[in-house]
Amino acid sequence: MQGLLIPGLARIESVRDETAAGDVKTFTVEFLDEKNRFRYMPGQCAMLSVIGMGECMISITSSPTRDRMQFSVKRAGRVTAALHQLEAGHTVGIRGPYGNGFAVNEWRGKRLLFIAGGIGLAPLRSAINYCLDNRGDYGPIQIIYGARSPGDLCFKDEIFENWPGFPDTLVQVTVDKGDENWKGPEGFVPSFLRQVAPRPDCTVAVTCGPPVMIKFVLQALLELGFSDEQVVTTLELKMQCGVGKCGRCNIGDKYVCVDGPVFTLSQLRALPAEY
Amino acid sequence: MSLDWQPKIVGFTCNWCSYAGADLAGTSRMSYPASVRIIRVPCSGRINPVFVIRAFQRGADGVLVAGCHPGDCHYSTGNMYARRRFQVARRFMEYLGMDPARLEIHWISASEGQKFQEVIRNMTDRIRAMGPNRKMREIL
Amino acid sequence: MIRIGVFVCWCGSNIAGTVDVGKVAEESAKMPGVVHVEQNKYTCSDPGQDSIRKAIKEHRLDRVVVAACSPRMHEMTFRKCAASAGLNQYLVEMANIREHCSWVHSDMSVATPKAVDIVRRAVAKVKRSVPLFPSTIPVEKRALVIGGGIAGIQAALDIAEAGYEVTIVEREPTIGGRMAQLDKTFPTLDCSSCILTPKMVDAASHPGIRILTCSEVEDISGYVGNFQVRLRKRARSIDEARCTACGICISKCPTSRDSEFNMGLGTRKAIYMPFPQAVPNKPTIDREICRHFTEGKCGICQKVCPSGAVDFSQEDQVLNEKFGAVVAATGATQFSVEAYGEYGYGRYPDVITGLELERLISSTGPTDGKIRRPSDGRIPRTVVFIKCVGSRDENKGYPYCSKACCMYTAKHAILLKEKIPGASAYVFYMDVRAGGKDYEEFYQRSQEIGTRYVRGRVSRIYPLDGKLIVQGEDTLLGQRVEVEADLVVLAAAMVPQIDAPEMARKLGISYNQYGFFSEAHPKLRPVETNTAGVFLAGTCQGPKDIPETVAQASAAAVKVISLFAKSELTTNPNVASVDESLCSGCLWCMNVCPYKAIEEKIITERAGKETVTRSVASVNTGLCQGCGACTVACRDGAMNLLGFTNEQILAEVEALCL
Amino acid sequence: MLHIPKHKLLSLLEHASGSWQVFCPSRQGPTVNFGWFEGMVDPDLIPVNSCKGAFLPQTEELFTYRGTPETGLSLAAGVDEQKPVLVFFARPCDARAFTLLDRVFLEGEYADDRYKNRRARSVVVTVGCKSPLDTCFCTAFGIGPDSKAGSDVFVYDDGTSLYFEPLTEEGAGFVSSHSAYLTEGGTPVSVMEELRRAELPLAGRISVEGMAEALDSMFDDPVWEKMSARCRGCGACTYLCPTCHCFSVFDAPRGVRGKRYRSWDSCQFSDFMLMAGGHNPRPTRKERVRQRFMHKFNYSVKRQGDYLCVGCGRCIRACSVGLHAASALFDLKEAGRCKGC
Amino acid sequence: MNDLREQLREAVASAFSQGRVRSFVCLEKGFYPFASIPAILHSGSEADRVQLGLSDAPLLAKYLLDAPKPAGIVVRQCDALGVSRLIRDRRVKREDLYIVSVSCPGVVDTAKIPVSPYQITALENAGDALLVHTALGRTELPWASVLLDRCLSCVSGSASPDADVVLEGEKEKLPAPVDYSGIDKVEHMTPDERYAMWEKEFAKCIRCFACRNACPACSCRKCSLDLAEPEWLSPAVTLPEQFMFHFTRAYHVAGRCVGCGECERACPVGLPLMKLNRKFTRDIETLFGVDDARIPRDVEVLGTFLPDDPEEFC
Repeated sequence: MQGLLIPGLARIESVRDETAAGDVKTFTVEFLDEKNRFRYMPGQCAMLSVIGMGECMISITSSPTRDRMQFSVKRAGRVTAALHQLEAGHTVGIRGPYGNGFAVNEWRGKRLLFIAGGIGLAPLRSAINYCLDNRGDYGPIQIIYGARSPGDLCFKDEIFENWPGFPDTLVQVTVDKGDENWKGPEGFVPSFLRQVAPRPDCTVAVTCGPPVMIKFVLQALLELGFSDEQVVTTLELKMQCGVGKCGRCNIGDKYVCVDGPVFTLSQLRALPAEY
Repeated sequence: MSLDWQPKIVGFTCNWCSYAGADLAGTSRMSYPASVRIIRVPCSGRINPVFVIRAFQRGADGVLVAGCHPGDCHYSTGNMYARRRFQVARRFMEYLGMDPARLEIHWISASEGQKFQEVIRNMTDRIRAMGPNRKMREIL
Repeated sequence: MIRIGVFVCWCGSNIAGTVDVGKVAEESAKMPGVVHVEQNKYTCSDPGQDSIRKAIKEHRLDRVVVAACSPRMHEMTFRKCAASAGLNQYLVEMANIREHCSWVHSDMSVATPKAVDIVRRAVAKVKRSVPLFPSTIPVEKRALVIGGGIAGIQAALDIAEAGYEVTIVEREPTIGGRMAQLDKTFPTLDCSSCILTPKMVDAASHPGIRILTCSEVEDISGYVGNFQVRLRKRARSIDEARCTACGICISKCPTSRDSEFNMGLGTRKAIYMPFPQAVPNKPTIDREICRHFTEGKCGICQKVCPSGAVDFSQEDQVLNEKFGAVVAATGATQFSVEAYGEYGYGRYPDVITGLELERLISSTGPTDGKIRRPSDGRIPRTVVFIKCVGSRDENKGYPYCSKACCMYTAKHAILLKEKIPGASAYVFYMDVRAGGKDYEEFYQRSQEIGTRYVRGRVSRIYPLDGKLIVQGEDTLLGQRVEVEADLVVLAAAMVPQIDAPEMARKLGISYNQYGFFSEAHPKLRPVETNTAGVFLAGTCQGPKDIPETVAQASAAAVKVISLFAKSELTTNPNVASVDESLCSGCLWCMNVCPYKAIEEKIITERAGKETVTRSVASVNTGLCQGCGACTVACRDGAMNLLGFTNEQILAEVEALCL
Repeated sequence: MLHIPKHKLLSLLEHASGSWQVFCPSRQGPTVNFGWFEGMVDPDLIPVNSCKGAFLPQTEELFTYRGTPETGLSLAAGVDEQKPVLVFFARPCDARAFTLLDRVFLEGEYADDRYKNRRARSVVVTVGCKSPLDTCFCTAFGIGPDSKAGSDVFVYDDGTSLYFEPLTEEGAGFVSSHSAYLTEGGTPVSVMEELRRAELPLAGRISVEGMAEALDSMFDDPVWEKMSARCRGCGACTYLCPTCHCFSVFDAPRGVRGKRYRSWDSCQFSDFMLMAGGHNPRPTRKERVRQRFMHKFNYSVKRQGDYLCVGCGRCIRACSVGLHAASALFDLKEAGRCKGC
Repeated sequence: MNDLREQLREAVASAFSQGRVRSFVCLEKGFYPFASIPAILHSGSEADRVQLGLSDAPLLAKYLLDAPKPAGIVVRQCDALGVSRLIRDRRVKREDLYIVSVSCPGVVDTAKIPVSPYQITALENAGDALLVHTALGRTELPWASVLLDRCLSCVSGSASPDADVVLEGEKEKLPAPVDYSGIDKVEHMTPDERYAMWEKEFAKCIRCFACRNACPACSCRKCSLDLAEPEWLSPAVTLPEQFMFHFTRAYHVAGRCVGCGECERACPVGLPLMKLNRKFTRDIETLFGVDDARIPRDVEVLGTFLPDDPEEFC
């Protein structure tokens, strides 16, 4: 449908519970009307509507290289709670794509280091699958993923089965606190990162997760010798329009919705600390 | 105004007196116009005057607030507060231009099925005469 | 997701006769959140309820709307039904399409759309319902009876008879109260103490009853089933265990003062028993006048006491105890008749009150039962009785009727004639109120024996050589009357104890403009108060005579017993609840709460960088009865009523208007 | 130049309103406010509010819907009046403000269709500011009582007649289509002169010279604390501002149908930035006041190459505690200077 | 006048030096000479900023909410009522406050001065007259004609009773009863006329919440009108919602309004908000026998009742 702020209607194909707590669900959607479909790049977002309740900006968690569009949503506020109420066959509104997305083309030939915590893997997943689907274009891929507990890990099938199956791809998973059948490492992502100590040379480090984690991950990366330009992260702020008009999501003169959500650490340093 | 037009009256009634009074009207088969729709609350002291404005906003042609007779409140004093609140609130709605006849407050006991019937009949007649409420009303 | 099931009931033809049930079902299916709709001939029947249970399971229903009769009829039924299917019973909402629709309309074309609206309302509300869980509170099966008058004694005996512990708290040194001061009782003229003392003794000897005299309630907190009470037991200065009540101490005591029990007509010692049959039958030392305490001298009683029971070192005891229920039987007092200057009470010794006359008539009284004038001890020949002194008089007294005065004045007139043959009695009255079994006959009798009833008020009383000239008007004959009286008796009104309001505040109950405690409902809950677990007995609730008092006392006892019969109380979960994040802590809600159920609570929270403490309202779910008055007093919308939330009501309004 | 006696103006607008949606000032009790034409117009006083509402209404319907997410939905986009918008008696500052709003809503990757539709085919008729208020300081931003930027037609008011000077094709079109009401002849030379010479005392007190650059280093300056201490956190300044354009999007469900609206919002409101999780990047007035002025005098310069203020002075008149563009520019200048020493 | 300001300055300075306060809420010179503005001082060294505020002085009470405690405040009678309102609403504790009260001859409303306020170079209180100095010269205006409405019916010109420091200066010159003629006018209209009038007024309202934010009786941590759930008020600025907004606002301050008129002064589009508040105030006074409902009490008028309260229902 024409109209900058008017979503296209989409049908929920399936809903998958990611976490044991059921606070994260992945929605696979398909537009009812072909012409509302849009092309997007990893790291880009879209405005998801529960019509009658409202909109919220959600990063697209599927890779453009796969056919179905997916969103992984953590229950946080009114809209996401309402979204969690929906089931397969129900209708949502989607408009987008918004934001700059990851510079996956500039990454070509480089080693990639993805560091995610909890739901923070959602935006990275898009990039990861994109790079894996174009495996040849990229150097070694290392994925470090952590969550509070084994039950809080998202995309289990991919992190445990699918991704490790790809050539030259290393997936390392840690949890803050394990349970009886948890065999893997325990500990917070930043400290785990220090142990693993990936090499910085010609590497792009992409991180996303809860603010605290990011804070310390960035520290750790710098200690490991990464430069500000090599480190990429994504930001999240309250958004209403997604197109740089509603005047809400700015940090300094940058609007997260159009200039972000992906920023390099050096870009971030240039911005006032108001997020 | 066509005579078969049925005004929409939202009725807030306390559970112990007025709702029971309406029940009694029913069990005694006392017929009255199908204009009123009842919302049951524990006590007239629970009824927020803002609810009344919301009713008018959404399309009510009249609002009835009913509770136990002063002194007979199941919670001893709830209707006393209701009386004060609505005494000033009703005057204020009037002041804003709402026709006072569109908001009626009555004390209807559990034994006053007949009073309930009369209240609805009279209120409906009055509002019929006035026609649909346009004030404070939103257009969908 | 929200999965609402709607069950539309035909109620045979009761509903289906005037409402197109099929249409209602069809429309219901379109309502947001509704995933299942069915119709039943009789939803309340077993098959009907089964179908609900079945649907809840098959269609994973998490909300149920039953469109049938009044919730006052079957809400409980369907809640139980849903509960038995594992659904929280508070996720059931009824749409009253019978009493409020099919039974009051005849035209299907208007009844049907109305029914649809009513269902839409219920659906909109239930969609916003949340599971609620009644909490249960244990019941401390001990009763506290405040006041040891006939009301308190009766209540205590009845409760104790049912097998529950009772504590009577009496501030005087003995139980018995006003009734103990009376000589005879109307209309039977049997002697007051003859019927009272046995009860006093029963109470004292009952294993389930503990009597605390010289004791008062200092503070009450908590709620029904769980009252925390602080009691102060004033030092009696007597070791009750040792004392044999031989009375030597009393006879030897050098100090004395006017006797309260005899209404100041006689005297008593510093160590004393209010009256011979006092219970407990032990003396008390009045430290205000006892020389040992006032001057540090004396101590005779201690010396003469054969059992060494006198203990000057005794101290007040403070008892903190838990009770499950409280019966207030604090009684009433006598109107201070000084307000009527024209009657000269206080100035003329021979102007006395009814209660003083009781003492003069009583064989245990200061005159050993002989009626003598306080001034010179002469036997009065002419006695004038004036009724409604302080009652039915807005100007000098109270507007209410004191109720017992008419009858006790009639009694006095009769007793006067008995005791003093040939004496003449005049009664100035406004009306004679003799409602009550055998009362009218009793009043007639007082007339038959020659009592002269003069309808009218007395305007002036003045002494004239040894007599009291009583001037008044006979409004029936419309002429002035003047009586030369030897004695004038004022029928003083029954008024609340001066500290009644203070006691009411302790109990968290309300009282009327005069100070009498307010019952929860004047007709339907006459002995309950609006504080659960607190009941009323006797004249603290309003003027009463003895039969009424005793009856109410037993009624209060029954309420206590039925409360104790439960092992624990389940509280109604439809109570007020505070959203602390919204609450500004103005606590205006506290004011409007009839149950003192809202208290201040200090919370600590993170505000940006630092932690701050602030106060918010907090609801005691044991006390809250769920009226919701507080929710409207709350401007910031922090106070809500579970089961009738703002969200729900606003949604209902909208649903009805669409 | 074509002109019309002032008393005939109403009839011209009556006629115009046949084919235009007219947005013009009219007297509302004690004040003059911009609003949709309802048979009244007041060319003399500067309105309390700005005329941004002509293109960015305070509340507009984005779409209406029927159905529910569960049962299926259909959307119908809100439609605008077919008639083009005619803004009558905008002030030079207002007209200039439109050009700033255009950069936000029309330029860049995403054009706002609703704004665009209204703006397209619209005509802005601006009246020269003969008697600017003492709160006016547009000249500080290179605007003046006779500035033409953003206008399609410029009007000179010599007290008895209004002279129409078309500036654009659309403007010319509008004028010619109403030539019936206009008579040819004369140029209001004296008025033009008057406008050119008009003095704005306030503008003398404040200058925006180098303000943007200065602010680059003032994000953490204590001045924000001092300035914002008195802010009451209302939205008067932003809502009356001709350049403020923040909005929010929300739904109004009514049973199985409803609407999605967009409404003005204000960066001064405490929960403007409040996120679902409860985090608020601008928790206190300090951050919010800073955001407002940084946006106007720094961010926008970086983003759109211009200040987001036209010196109309509305915030000066609106604020009940004297916290406005003028005082801010003054305080910020001071603070900047103090930094130097 | 000026020596009163001097006393005030000293009072503020000593409050800090004696460690009685951590902050002080007062008035200071604003951008324009005629309009003093609120200031929150944090040290005695700032005491020189203190002004009395002869004209257009904003009410200060509400700044106590955020001022570091213990907080000092300079109050006139109107402000004293505001402070007392906040104390009754338990938004501030009396013990956290240090109240310096100044008696006040009334505050000049520059809107009532025939010359544009922005041209004023100085204002001078000359007994029964106000001297207005502008570049063009001097105008003399009768005192009564230039005061804020609230001053015309000041609760009492004398300083507030429970102040820590009382600075006696010039007293209110003409406390008169509240003028309800405006209310009468509206009441004499027909319902339709009234509705039309309010429709016109509310149409002007831009929902900026200046009225609410300026009001000492509107001190909720989070205003229910800002809530999304339940939605008492829709953010949509439509006429029905405007009625909802103004009804609720006025009803929430019914019986609590201190009559300061700050809402009206703060309203940028000039809505006659006191016409709403005063309606409640008068009804409450006449119906429930409250004398001067503007004075905050220990029990809210709508939070209590009398057994025989009047009713005009049926």
